Amino acid sequence: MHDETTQKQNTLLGADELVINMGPQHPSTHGVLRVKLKLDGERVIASECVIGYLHRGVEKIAENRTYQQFAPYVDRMDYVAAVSNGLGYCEAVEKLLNAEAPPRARVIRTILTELQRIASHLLWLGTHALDIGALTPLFYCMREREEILKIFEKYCGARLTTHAFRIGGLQYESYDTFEKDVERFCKDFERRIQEYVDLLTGNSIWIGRTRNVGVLSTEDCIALGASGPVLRASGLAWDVRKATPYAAYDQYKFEIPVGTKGDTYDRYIVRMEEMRQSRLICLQAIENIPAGPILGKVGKVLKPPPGEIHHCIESPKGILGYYIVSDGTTQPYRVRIRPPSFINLQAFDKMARGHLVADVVAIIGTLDIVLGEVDR
Amino acid sequence: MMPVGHYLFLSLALFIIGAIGVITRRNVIVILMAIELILNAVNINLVAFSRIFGDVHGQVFALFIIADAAAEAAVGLGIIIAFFRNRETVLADEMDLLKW
Amino acid sequence: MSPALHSMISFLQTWWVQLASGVLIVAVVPLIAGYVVLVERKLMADMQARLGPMRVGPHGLLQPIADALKLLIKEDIIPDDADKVIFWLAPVVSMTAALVSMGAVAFGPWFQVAKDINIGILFILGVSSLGLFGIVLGGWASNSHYALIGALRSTAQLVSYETAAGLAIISGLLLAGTLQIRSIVDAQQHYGVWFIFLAPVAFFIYLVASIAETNRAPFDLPEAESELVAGYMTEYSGFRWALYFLGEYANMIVVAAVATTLFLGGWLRPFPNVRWLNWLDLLPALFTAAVGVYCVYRAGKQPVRVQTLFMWAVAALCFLVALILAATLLVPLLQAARPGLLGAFWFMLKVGGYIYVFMWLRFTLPRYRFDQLMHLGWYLLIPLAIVNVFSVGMAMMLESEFGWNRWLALVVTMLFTLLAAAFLLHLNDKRTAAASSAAAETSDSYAG
Amino acid sequence: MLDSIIFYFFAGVAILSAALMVTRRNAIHSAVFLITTLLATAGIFLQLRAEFLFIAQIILYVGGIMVLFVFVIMLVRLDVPLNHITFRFQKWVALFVAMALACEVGVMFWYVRRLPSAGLLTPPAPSPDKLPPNSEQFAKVLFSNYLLPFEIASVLLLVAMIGAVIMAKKRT
Repeated sequence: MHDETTQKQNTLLGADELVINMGPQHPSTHGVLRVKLKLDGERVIASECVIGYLHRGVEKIAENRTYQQFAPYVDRMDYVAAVSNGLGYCEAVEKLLNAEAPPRARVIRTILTELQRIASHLLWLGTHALDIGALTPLFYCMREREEILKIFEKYCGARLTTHAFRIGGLQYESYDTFEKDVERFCKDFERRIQEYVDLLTGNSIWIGRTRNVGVLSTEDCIALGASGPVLRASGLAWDVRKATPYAAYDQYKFEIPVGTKGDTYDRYIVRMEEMRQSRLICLQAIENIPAGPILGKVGKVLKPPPGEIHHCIESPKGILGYYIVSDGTTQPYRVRIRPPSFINLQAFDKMARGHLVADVVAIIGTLDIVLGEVDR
Repeated sequence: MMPVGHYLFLSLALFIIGAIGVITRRNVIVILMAIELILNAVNINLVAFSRIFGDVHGQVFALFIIADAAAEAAVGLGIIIAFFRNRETVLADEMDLLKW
Repeated sequence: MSPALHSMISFLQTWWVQLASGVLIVAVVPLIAGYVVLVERKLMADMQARLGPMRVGPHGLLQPIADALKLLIKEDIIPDDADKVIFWLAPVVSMTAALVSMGAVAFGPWFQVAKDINIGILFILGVSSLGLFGIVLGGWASNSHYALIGALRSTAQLVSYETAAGLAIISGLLLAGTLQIRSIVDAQQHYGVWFIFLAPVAFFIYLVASIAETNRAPFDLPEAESELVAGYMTEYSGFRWALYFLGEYANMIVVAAVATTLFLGGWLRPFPNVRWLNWLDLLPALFTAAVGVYCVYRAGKQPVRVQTLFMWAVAALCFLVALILAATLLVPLLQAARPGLLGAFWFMLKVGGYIYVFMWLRFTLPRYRFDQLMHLGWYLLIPLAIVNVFSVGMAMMLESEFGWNRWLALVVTMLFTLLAAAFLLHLNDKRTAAASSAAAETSDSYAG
Repeated sequence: MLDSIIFYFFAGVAILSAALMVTRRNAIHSAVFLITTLLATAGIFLQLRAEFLFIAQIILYVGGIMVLFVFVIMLVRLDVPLNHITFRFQKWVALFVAMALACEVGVMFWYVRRLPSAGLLTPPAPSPDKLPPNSEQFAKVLFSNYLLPFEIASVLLLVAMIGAVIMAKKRT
């Protein structure tokens, strides 16, 4: 990631550059990311992300599992947004089978996925704020995330790695007070989100720490393949939910928040606004959940016709793509996953150069990476 | 109260130790520190005599010496930093050029 | 009797109170620091919608003792290439400096170890600044990059903010006209008003600078957990680490005590000279009694019998203290004890309030970045402090030489200070804007 | 009695740590021992009833100058040059200088003892209960008799500060 010319740069007092290994055991690298930083004083002159500490070979495992058996594995990639991962996989296999989930299943999927987006963003907000030194937002965020996880628990019994969806629709019918719970959460959440805004948005220290830090222009984002809030914060209104709608997103009205500068503050604003939009989507969806079956006709043994398929969704972190090759057997021939965190992490070096060590922490936070997904 | 000779002797001892440091050490930073020690030794004399004469003039002088030591430390360390940046050394015998 | 023994005895006869108080400080401050930590954790939990420590003792009241025990029996690790002697020395320096400087602090009109030192406030300032060496040497001796960077950061930070704090203190000292702690409080009694009202800008500067000096958020860069793991303390564990921690909290008490003495009227009650407010003297007794009543109320709600008993014990203690405080007011024989006890109460209350502000800020604000911190210190606080010293001096001159009304002089000069502050802020904004555009350019230059 | 105990304690600490300061190889160790010497000297000042100078020594010398030294030592990482040894002949020069100075002062002591007014050299006993308000006397003298030197000293400090900044600045 770094080139040799940087080593010739002037350093503090002409002494050797300081090389710091941030991670893999470090409080703010969000797991087992290891960043090699070459420092001039406290200024980063080059950086290198060393990944793979959490590699489990998820894609290889897929080749030895049936389509249904593999579904729980994708939950373990981005474990803070397991529902979104599952949605992407299920829809990809459905596409491969030429099947479709019934309307009721699609709406419930949308609601759960949007709740998961809020939960993921809340976790991001809390840890990001903690990295920058604000202790309190983390606990507020956890409080709200807990509400969402309770809804998941009531729905399917699991809180984190939910495996909420099945290929062809849903396994579980929504529970009795599902709509009420979601509605109550959404009603409360408006007020709760204001608390974070009060704590952070106008805070001059927060602005000072995030403005002009880790700037990524639209061109850079496209060149590096960055997606999701990182891309939108640079000013491009690209969202898979609008571009190629999946699940039930074509039925609902929502806006794509965009930033202007593409710095850390813009990404913060964009994610905050996304949480509000997700809330609106949830409110619209529970208004009218169509009746009907929840599981389409896909059969017990899945044998997709030979061929290949690519399907992507807008996960909380960005574009989550599944490329599946079928050879007509019950097991996929090859599964390739495009994890948004992995691709977004590429931008790290570009964002970090010339900044201080403290900014590195802010930049890791703002990329919103989950190492389970980066390493797979 | 101690006779003043004791203070003079203490001051002398510190002065000599400082002088030895200045002469024998190669590290310029330590040489600077030894100079600080010498200045400090002088201060003891000033304060001791100020006590004998019962006024504070000697102490005022000592304060001036402290101010001078601060100025000296600032400039000296500035020079050392500039030198270290150019030559990557702080050894006195490697400072053999007047101009760099 | 030999002369040596004789002089020893006479020495002890003269100084036994001081020696005993010194021992008391060394014995009690760690305990107080432990409970300050508990209070901090409880407050933090309260502000963060959770409960905090609840397991050890009722409402976690014995948690500090459990923590101390745990730290005592923890394995003591010294890194391989560390400079062992300095590694050992550094935390000791840090804590000693804090404890020694506490010796000059007057907790109420009675309790002060080093009574009557003429340079009281300078002594506190100077000795507590020695704690810096503990941090620097510890960071250096650990032989770790994180610790070294933490140490370098803290050196720069503490030196910068000590300047600002010193200048702010000078503003207060100008008003008091003395360095002696007792006389500073007497001066405030004489003026009839706390110095915070005469020099609010100085108090504000001191507040900010003292947070930075004690390495508390939002200025806790030397130990910024998310960046430098734990800064200079990264390699420390067990009891050495506890010593650092103790030093830090003792330091917090010291700066709070300085602020209280200099700006918040020391052990004077609010409005010390207003006669009809004399009923305020009853407040300490009422306050402790109220705490006792609350404990009685909570005692019934405790889940375990031991906890109920404990609450009753705490309540009894509170009532006892309240009784003593009330007795000094009512029983003529005990009235001699009144100023000491009431003074201590007010002093502790103010110190507690000051520390509460520290904690509150910590839970609320994000952390500054190092360059922002230095800019805040050098571009805003220090110039403002200099201007403020000038204007306070000006006000005193206007009053004494030109016969102005004191308040008029103070208000006029304070307007001058605020004008300077506005100008500095304006300059600062300009600088930030320029810096950010420069930053945008540099990041572009890396694009290729 | 107490006075002499205090004096001998601080003097011993000062001389011992000064000697260690000059002989330690590691610059940081030297700095630590210099700090100890300076603190011991501050103690001597206090024993001489110069309380303002005592605290000035701690705040300025220890809290200011020595922090600067430690900072610079840590900035220029010195591990490599420390292993070099000193020149041999310098030791003899140092010894010679030390002997010369010692002789000079020895002669002075010997000469002083022969003066009739030797009693001048014992300071007056301090007032037993309370220290005189040293800071006030100090300020009065400093700002009346020595006002001009005071101003010159402040200009000196300013010049030194500017000089240090310019010299330490990165040449770009």
